[in-house]
Amino acid sequence: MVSFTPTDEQRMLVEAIHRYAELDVRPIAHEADEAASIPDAVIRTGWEIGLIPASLPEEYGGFGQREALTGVLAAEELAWGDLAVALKVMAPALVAYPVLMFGTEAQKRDLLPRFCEDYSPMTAALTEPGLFFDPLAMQTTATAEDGQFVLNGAKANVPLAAEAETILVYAREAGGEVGAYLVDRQQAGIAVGEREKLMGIRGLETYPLTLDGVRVDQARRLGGEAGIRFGLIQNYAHVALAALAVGVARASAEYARAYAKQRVQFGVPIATKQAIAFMLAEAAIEVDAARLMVWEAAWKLDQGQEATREATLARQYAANAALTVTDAGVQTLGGYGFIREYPVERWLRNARGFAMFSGLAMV
Amino acid sequence: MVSFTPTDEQRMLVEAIHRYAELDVRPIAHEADEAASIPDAVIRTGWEIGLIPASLPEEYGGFGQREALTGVLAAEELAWGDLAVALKVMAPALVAYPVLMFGTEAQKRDLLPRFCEDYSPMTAALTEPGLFFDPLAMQTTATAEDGQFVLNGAKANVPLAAEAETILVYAREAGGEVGAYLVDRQQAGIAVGEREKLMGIRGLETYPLTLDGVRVDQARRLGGEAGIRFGLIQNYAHVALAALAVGVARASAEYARAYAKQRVQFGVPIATKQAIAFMLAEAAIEVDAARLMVWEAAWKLDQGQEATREATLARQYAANAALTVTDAGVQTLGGYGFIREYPVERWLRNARGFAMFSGLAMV
Amino acid sequence: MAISFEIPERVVQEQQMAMALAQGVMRPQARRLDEDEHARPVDFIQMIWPVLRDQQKRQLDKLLAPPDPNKPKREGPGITYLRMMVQVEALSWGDAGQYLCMPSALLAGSAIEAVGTPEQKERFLRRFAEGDDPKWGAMAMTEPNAGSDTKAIETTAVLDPETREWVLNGEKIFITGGGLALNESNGLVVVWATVDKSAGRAGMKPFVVEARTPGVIVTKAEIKHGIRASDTVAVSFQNARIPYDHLLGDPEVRAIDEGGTKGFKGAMATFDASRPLVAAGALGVGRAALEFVREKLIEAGIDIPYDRPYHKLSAIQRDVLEMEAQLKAAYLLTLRAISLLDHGQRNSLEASMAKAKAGKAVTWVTQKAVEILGMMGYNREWLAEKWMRDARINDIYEGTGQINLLIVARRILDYSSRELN
Amino acid sequence: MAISFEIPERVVQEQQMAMALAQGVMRPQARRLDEDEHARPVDFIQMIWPVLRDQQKRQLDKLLAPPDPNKPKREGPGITYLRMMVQVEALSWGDAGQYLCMPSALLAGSAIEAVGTPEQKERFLRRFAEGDDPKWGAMAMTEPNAGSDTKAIETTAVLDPETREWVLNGEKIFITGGGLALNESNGLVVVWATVDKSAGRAGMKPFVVEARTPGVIVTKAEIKHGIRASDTVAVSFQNARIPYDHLLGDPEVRAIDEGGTKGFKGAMATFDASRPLVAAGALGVGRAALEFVREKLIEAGIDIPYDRPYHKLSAIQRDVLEMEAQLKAAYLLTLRAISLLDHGQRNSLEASMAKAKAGKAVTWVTQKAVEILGMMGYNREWLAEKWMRDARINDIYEGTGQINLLIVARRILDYSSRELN
Repeated sequence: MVSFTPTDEQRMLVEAIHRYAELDVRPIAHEADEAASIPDAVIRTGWEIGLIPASLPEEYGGFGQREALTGVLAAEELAWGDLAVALKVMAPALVAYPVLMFGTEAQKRDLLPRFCEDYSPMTAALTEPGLFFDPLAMQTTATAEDGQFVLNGAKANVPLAAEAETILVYAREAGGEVGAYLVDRQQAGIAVGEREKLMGIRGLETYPLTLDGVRVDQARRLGGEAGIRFGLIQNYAHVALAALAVGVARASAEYARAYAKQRVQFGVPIATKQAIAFMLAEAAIEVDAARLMVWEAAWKLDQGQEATREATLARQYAANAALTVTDAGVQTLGGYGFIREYPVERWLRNARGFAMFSGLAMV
Repeated sequence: MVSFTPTDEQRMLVEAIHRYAELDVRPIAHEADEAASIPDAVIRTGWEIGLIPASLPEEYGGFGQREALTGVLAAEELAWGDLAVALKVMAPALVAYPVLMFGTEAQKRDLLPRFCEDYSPMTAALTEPGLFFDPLAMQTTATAEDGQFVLNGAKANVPLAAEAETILVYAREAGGEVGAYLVDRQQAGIAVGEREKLMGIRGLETYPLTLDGVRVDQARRLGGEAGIRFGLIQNYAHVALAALAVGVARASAEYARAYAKQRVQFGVPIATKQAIAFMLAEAAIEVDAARLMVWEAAWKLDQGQEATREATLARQYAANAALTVTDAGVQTLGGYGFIREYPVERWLRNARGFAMFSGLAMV
Repeated sequence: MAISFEIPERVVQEQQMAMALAQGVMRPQARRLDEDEHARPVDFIQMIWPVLRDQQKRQLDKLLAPPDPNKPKREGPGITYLRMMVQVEALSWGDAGQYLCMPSALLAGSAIEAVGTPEQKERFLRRFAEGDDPKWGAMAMTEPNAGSDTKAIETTAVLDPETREWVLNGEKIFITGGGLALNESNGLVVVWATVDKSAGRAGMKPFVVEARTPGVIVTKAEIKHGIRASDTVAVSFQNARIPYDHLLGDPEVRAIDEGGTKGFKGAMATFDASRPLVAAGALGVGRAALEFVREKLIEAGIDIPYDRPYHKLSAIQRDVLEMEAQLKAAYLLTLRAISLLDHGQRNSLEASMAKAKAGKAVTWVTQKAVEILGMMGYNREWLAEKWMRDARINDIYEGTGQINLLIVARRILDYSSRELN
Repeated sequence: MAISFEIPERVVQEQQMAMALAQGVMRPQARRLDEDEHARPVDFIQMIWPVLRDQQKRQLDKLLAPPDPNKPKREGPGITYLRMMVQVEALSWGDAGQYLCMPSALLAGSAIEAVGTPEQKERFLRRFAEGDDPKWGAMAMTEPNAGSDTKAIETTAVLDPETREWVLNGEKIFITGGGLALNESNGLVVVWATVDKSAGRAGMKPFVVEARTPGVIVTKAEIKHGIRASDTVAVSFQNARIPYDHLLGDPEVRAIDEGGTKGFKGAMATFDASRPLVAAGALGVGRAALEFVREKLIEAGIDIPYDRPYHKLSAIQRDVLEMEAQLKAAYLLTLRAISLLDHGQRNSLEASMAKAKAGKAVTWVTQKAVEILGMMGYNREWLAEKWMRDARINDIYEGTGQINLLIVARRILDYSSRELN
């Protein structure tokens, strides 16, 4: 039966995240962007909501079950607070969820309980440097050698690479398939480069990474012999990014709406002018449309159905919607939209990334 | 020195065409579209303005000189009246101007004087049937054989093919270049198919055509040994279509503007509502922008400068503008926009063709 | 409750049946009925009348049945509107013009159901639930000077105290199915007229005008850009007399603060159902165009991949992906508006969102389809150009895109129509 | 006259010189000045000051020279604005933020030229035409409660009859170059203040406030989305006293029908020149982004063909062609608005068209450039992301896109600002 009502549990979770986003995240978001650093306390508070433990089964120390739908509801709300904070709080999921999905029993037992403790940065390395990136034509390789795998290549845009203990490295294998390898950051052959400077998500530390003959035991190949279904991981990643894009767009749409109602020019609130009112109406429609596409894709994933089409289209649509809506937010604020003390310009900078981001999030 | 003022001669010509478009063309445009037939008298009156003779040198019976700028001014004004009429009145140019540009002296002396007499339908066959058409990968071939050329292939969207005496057929030659051949419609091997039924330009007769071993004397290859510069012909054709697109767009923009000023809803003219007013303002901007692109490309052609970039961009921009502006015209008229007695829906149908039309016009 | 996109099996089956009809009966006639503008889709009407009649009989009987206190009230949401959405979408996929000739009470039915007395419902709606001959209902609201501005209507209804008849005078235009309802069947039209011009909206009342009423003249069958198989007429009322009890709802003109616009508001509330259904019709046309484009591209060896990045897509591939995304967005907004109806919840905001989005998306998608198919898209040999023309009405009727955006804006900004206009 | 797009050789040469400066002096500092927000573009200022100073000297001397009846009035159009357009475009190509730090009278100069007496012109403008130290002029119009609605300004100027000084009080924001004009050079700011609030626009007057005037306090240097090298400040006037003859134009408050808004209209007329020049600046940023994208694509083996049909283009190729078309459209609209100025013709409609189009086109083009370049477009290593941020102001300042569309609409519809607002 068709329904658009979240469960009570989901609603409570969203409310909890909303409180966090409003009370803890929004107040520091501007400063975190300027200083390119998010206060540890804010990340810890976000972590304590327990999103990841609530998604892991009890046998691995968690207290629930992972659902993409719950994940996207959470992601939207986090990103409504701030995208950089959302990506950092959720970064451990980049390892936790692929392990949960495809890990061998040993890998699960080894790793999953760690996600039920204090926040500790974890990350995955997917994107590669250069103009164009196509995950299906990855340049980083994993070669079997003496009963081990040897990783070679360069990665970019790896969040938290300088502090994460474990990095999940995606690499192309002999057969052309993509495999994932649990790598220790301290291992020989891994070099973390200088922190990247991006237009948006400035609070999040991302780094380039080189892998020069990094040797990995067979036991550290995610999924062991069976490996992973990279396409499915990509679908979850697309949906996650799409949900975050909805959160950013919604933040801007709401802010612009409130601003337009109180900003008086020519004797009336600017929201009473059709040019502004229609821009706000279209923003509202785009946010809702993008969210529904995210929900549908997540629902299909939860049903175990093939969802590549839905995940890709949701990702594409939400990325566009985020750009359009945040751009309209800046326009609504006029001169103030251009000033960094107002959040809309930050949301525009963040939103422009969604068409390019890869492997930065997971639900 | 930069200037946007036509010469006095050009202004007089445009005024003459405007009178024709307003008094002769507009009144019959709806009926011609419904009946799929333009009254001969209207074509004759248009012909008598003398556009083509005025573009041909005296030695060939004309009384002037061809200029692309004059051509685009004329084309816009004709299309403002009606696109199908404009294409039909101007169809002889499809033969006249390529002959003027590249014809051998004999070809010019043979053909050009005919364009200074009464209107007689002439045409060119460029487009080919099927989903996609790329003039640079033409399927119709011209093969040298026994001192003649043999043409084989199929063409589509050939205006006036059933009545034109002479058809200028474009075909790929042995070296891969495109050549043009002056073919007699009555010749063996030429079959004109059933008249095409299109969404727009319904007043204009267009036909498919097959060429099955059509033999052409060497003297009928346009330009003789030297041949033609197909790219340059294409540039003139692009600019012509772009100018016609501007005419259609302008017709719609003006009509919608006048309608919106007199249509009262909620006690005020709908033009006083920002949603409508902004649509009209954007239409005005797009029409002007497209026209300026057409003018620039035409000016470059007249200067003898390389203008492929300008001609292509003008064509692309004007085609988009025509669609956007005519679609906005329909929207402005609301329910009336959907009724065929109002011209805006016809302009929308005509406008949608510009992205696809090939070889239908020449300045 | 939980978020779900699961279409019940029963609805899926009905969808398949509607698609079979669309494919087998409507599509073969689509081109002919477009070219031969005022011909009727006889095959479609004959095929669907018995189905609709029996459906309508069940609905009407249920509507009129006395409440049974022993029967437990059904729990949870219904699927009435979902079934309609799916049907409208499928039939519009077949042919939007033919679909609009569906023999049923249509919008007139909604109005009668919304504000008629039980006795009126029986008297006016029974015809749509019985007999061998199809019947049509229609709604006459728009006038030459009252388009989006419905409160500007000038058609008058004056009570003749002697005969206790209403005397109608005026002009109505853009009546979908008006010819079928008034001239070609024993149908009826719900006509909005004012009983008191000075009272504004409170004076506007709906009247049922039956077929063959003297003084009711179909003056014109419109020739249209698209949906040419659909019957769109103008009707002139020249001292047309109708019985007193053909007025639906309260005959008194009450001040607005006494709920005087209730009847009018009831009519407006039918937009909450009709707008998502118009959106559903738009979606059907959009899907037809998209599927056709995909099919032709595949024949030409061009696939539409979902896992390829921007820099590895062709211009056409990227456009087709965007077409699909736009349609999906419009579909989901429509599904939400429909689902709210089935859950018995208010949906005016969501209905206008769906309508605005679908109207715009489908206009763009079908225009793009014509472009992708090149001159074959522009040729009347294929249906692509027809879909472009058929689609265009969706951003116009049942409230233009502008009107629907205005409604969305008012709701999200919490503005009255006086504050934002 | 005949239609012509020929840029005179002299202007082409100046363009090349400006491009050399843009490339050699501005570009190398562009990233640093973006990151180190409130640093000044010292290299650029030092390099361009002597050039501008000498230009300004020639202009000022000509402006103030007594008319020579024997000298024949120059025939035909000038090229003053075309030269400015070309220069602004090229310098903005170099760095839009640095360009805005150009040491000259800027908008203050336009106002003084438009309504100042010859004596005022000499007194206030001479500084921009002499000396080793660069000077800046600025315009202070916008206030926290008066953005697009310029007539809502609240800053007051009260005449102290004893000292015959104007006493200014109020807050001005978004003053481009205000810090450079007031604190870092012997510059000046033209401040709009009202001498009579009840008189509306007729009460609004421009006052020249010189650097280091007591009571004039730069309260804030804004931190911005883009054009970070540009100096944008807020200024507070706290009983700032300025001499009586620092008021430009007529000190009397005249009713509107006596031409009382002439001063204000004079200021508005400067928009006719400033809007196309802002558009020119936008075009420079857009061209920078487009050229960079092309360069990177060519390095990656991707060409941008002009003779290939839709179905043979990649998504990126089609996007780049559209970027180029949009920029060209904006360029030509701007060129037209500029050319009208040089021909001494009214251009308010064309100026607003150019501004609206350029602001929107360049916003889109630069956002697209970032997308095409992928994560490298998003990275601060290259300038693409900076151009996206720099471009964004162009649809906001000198009238937002909405304000300019409104002006276009009024003019094409022949509506007053009361009829269409």
